[in-house]
Amino acid sequence: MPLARPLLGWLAFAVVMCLVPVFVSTGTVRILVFANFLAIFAMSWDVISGRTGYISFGHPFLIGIAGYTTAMLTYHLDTPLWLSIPAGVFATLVGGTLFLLPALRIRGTYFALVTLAFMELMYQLTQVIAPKVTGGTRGLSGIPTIVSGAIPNYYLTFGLVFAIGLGLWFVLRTRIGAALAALRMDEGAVAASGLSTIRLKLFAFMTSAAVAGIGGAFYVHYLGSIAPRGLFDINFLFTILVAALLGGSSTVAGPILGAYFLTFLLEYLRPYLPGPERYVIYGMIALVVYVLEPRGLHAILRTGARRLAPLLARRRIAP
Amino acid sequence: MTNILIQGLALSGLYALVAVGFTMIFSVGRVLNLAHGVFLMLGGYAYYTAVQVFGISKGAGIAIAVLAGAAFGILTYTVLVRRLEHNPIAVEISTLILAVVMQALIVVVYTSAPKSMWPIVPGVFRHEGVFVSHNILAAMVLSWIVLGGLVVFVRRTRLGRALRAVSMDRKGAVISGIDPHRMSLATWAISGGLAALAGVFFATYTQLTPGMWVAPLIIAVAVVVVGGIGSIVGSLVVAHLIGFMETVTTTLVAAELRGVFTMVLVIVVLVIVPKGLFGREEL
Amino acid sequence: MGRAVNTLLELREVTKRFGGLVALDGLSVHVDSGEFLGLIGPNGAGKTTAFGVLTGEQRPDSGRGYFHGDDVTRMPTHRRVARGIARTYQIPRPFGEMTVLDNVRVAMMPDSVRRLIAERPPEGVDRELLRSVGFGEREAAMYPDQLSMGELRKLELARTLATEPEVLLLDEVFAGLTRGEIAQLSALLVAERRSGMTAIIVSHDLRSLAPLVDRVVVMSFGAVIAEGAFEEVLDNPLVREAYLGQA
Amino acid sequence: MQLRTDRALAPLFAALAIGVAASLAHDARAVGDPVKVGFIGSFASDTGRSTLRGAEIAIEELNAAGGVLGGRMIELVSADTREDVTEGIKAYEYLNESENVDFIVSGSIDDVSLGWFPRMAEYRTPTLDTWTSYIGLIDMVGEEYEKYKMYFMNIACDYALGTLYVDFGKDVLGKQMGWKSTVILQEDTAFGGGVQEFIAEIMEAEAGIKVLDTIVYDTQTVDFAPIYNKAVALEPDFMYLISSVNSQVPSSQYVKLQVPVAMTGINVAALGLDFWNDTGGAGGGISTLSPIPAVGMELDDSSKVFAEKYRAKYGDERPVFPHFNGFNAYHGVKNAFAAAERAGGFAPLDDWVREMENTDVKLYKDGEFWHRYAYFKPGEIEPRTGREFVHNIKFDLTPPYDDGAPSMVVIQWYTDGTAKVVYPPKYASGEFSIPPWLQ
Repeated sequence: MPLARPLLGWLAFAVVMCLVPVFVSTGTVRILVFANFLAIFAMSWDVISGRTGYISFGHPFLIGIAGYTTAMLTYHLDTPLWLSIPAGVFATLVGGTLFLLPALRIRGTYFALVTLAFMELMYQLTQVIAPKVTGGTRGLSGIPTIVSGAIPNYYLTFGLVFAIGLGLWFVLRTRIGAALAALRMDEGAVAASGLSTIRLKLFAFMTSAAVAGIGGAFYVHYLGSIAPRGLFDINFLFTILVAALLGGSSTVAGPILGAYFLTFLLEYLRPYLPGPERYVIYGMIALVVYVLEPRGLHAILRTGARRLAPLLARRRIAP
Repeated sequence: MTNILIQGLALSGLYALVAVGFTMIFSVGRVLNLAHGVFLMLGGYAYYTAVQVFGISKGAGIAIAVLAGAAFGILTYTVLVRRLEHNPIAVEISTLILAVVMQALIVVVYTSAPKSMWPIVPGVFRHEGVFVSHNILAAMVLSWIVLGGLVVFVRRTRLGRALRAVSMDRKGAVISGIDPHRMSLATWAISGGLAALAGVFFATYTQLTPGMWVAPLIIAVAVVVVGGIGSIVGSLVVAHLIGFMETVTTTLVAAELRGVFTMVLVIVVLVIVPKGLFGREEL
Repeated sequence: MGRAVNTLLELREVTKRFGGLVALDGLSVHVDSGEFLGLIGPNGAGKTTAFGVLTGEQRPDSGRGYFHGDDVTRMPTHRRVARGIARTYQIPRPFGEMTVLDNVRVAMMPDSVRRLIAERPPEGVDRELLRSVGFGEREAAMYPDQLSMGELRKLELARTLATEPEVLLLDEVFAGLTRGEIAQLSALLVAERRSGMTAIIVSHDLRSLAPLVDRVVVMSFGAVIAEGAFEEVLDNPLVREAYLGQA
Repeated sequence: MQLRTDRALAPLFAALAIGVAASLAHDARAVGDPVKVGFIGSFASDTGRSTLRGAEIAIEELNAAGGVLGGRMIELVSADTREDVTEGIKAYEYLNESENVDFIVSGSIDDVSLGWFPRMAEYRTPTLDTWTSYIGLIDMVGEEYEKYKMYFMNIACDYALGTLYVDFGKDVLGKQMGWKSTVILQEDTAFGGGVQEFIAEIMEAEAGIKVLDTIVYDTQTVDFAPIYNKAVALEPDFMYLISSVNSQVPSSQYVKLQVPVAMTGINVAALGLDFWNDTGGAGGGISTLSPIPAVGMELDDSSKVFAEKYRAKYGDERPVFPHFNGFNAYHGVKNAFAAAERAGGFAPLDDWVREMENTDVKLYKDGEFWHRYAYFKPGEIEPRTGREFVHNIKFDLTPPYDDGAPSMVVIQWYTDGTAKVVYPPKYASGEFSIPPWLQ
């Protein structure tokens, strides 16, 4: 199996991204930090939805569980971060098993709607149950941060993206990735091949939840605040989903690509369209790209690269 | 008790009206239109613009809203949905993106300031300390008429029977000479018009804001999912189940738990009876 | 040909309803080790449902299923497959976005997430298996939508063989095939039979089925109406009535 | 094993990396000569626009007068929050990291301010908030002064609003109207919860009004008929609404249902002149507490000038008249620059904070004290509440309000579409009234 070429790609990616802060302003670095978080969430979404075909409309639910757990632990109990972040991730794993429950019986649209209901329910619950602890509608502010400043945060979050991305890539390029893809194509035929579909789903959901949990916990400690309206929100869900799909689902590079593309699209529109028009253009571009190529930028680039490759090769041969 | 009965009936009627177009599209095309809430919102804004900005009569305002909704339904189908029809998930995602785009567009045109509208039917019904606005009673009566009309339409008319045939067996319908695309187009137009009509009532009852598409979408999803996706009668029954549940929760239990119970109902039904309480998938 | 001593796979008094429709009505059927059994009957007789119950894809309303004498009525599909029950589908169900080779590889996977990640896939076995059903390198790299019906049926067979089964449940193996393809597939099945495989074959193509099976069971309305050697069963008036009534 | 999707990772990543690098390349910028002011808030809400326009007009005036800090021009940079917490944080980062602003004026709503609050402490950018009234922010400044001292709140915090509101209950609802019982309708938000706790506690003890029940409702509630029904069944003399989110719904349904019990309270939708049009002319009889300078309040000369410029500049664009925070942004930006002039700039921070704390601008109307822009200093105790309000605008909770303006006024909408202040008496120009169908 040719391993060298993709690994070279990862290496080039790491080198370029590590050098980025040297060349760009801190403002851009700050934008990249958000792009990194979005990349983590999109990768997490893709593990459930892109790979197995169980479309999750409730990913903010998973992210929020980790975020709220670690936020409340540190805010109220002064729990150290090395304890509260794993606690948050663990809580998300429990939440992930909640996703498995409907996934035993339903898929596709129905599954998407249950997870959407999970998110809506969580939004209601953070406000109704013990608003003193969750901070109610306003949320909590003044949550401790891990490092401060744009560049340290950039390296921290890029480290997470790289570690998670490479980890996922290594795991999903093994036969488990093919098994999950098979699950997406025909669940019955997977069972008839002698594989436990429940076990595969559990693996995918737990992996996705763990990534969402890590992302969510670090996200909250980066923001320094947490509020239900920004989190359990259709617009947040929309960004995650579109990042994964626009980049190219069922790949590892796609969601990262999509997250960077979307974040920069929005930020680069800011100087020209500071107001609400920005979101119209942003949404329209996302819509057009998605409708024209549902397999995403990943596919567009790959086809482009494939068409370009022979041309480049010919040029090299020519004197 | 009378107040729960009257108010529950009224709210349920509104919910049924909100959900019916959503049901039709799923039933005929097997896709979920996550921009359904936007159809309502457009209806509301179109009516507002016609009646409260340009001072056109209410009847004309309603007609404009319904036409705008139907036109937008047709546009959504031909430009967006038709390309992706073979992939229901892609339709859901693209209509979700469309909803977010439309929300941004409304913000640009109307700003995000909430507006409230005059009731279409002014006045209040009072009976032994119970009060209900004529407007919501009108919405209730209208939803019964619309739903009844729809049942008659799909059972009795040629177009309706063709729609029903497509909803039951798409391939079979194609073989018997029905063009499923034209049927889908008709469904999106009808659904858009009905949603806009529901939007006028919904907005006159609550308020107009660019974020108002989420609440009716959640209602439609809850009604349709619990009722069994695609069943008109099921939707009607469940709209009443949810409407009454909300009224009872608000009146007797605790008003802040209103939304929580609805979401719990959705989750429980989907996990235990995935096909819904009236699990047919035809009109 | 005498009956073998030990029963491998068996359904006892199985009833299965879909709403008001009774698909299986107290069905009892068995196959012995090393035996090739033909399962025939008019459309809607319940043959495919019987397969579904045997593999655990459908749960019976009453009655039990046995494999090697063990009660497997509540055992999930993947565990039955692991123990040696494999099936093909009337309409082939390949993984559409995977090559022929990858399709077979999925069927060869161990049922363990840890092993799927940690172990390297066995080299060569997959291609060998494809060769045994007559696929070369060219076909291995093709996608299912590029295959003919005959090749799809061979792929299905290869996938079942990849699970190292003790008993094959083959649903309408000859449907949609050309004469040549039928001959090829029959040859493969004969080879399997010689190597001691057990199988239940559902087919409408009685002429192709006849030389392959030791015994036939005729189903109608979810129950057995006749069983025995091919020729004697076809002479049975009940069978004639079932088929003619259907026609 | 190779799937269709997992190929050619190398060129992909290379393309990705090159793309990012290329798109970032043109980012280098020089810090210009002008003083940069950042605005953070929603571009599409009346709230955000009021603050933005207040700041715009103040800056125009300062520039027209020859600039600031030795003749430098002021440049305004705006960042949209869309009233979304995450967007708010991004906007705050953008203003600081990409635009290097010297000072920020905010029209953010509560949770958005809470969202960027940690960023403010990190960048140490002087920040003036004009809409958020959450006491939690003021308490954070008091508790961790060193960390948050660059924050000033140019509106009386909700604790102060509530305190004065009890007086309104006592004087008007109790004495004048003769009301003895109420039912509180509270939205299910942190704001609602905080105010409710406060109101319920004091209403009975200080105003002699019995709270029969508190109905907490979900902010997404579609139908208020059951809630009003339940409240009316308890036969209170009036209902007390606490609503900051989706306020149009309860208030318009109150009017449409002609609920047979009077209602007053907090209704954020009714704070601006556009309320009348927004309700289609059905807002008569609604009254609400408002921070000052409120709609319907008679203005001092300097504020009048601002209001006229505002009208001239923005015409019929929403909001047609600035909300209270528009005034506070206008005066606030000018005061912040005055402090900067005294301190020699916005940096060093300590100097500016000191001068900002020394700000004391008193506005007079017809020779009488009208409004004051000054801020509570650390350690300064507000006499009536007996607590600190570090860096909150100075308010006065006891008549005759000479030590600062009152923390709030009550405005009343009439059926002819006008709004007037009805409390406290010193600022009143109209009478508290009940809806026409109850008269």
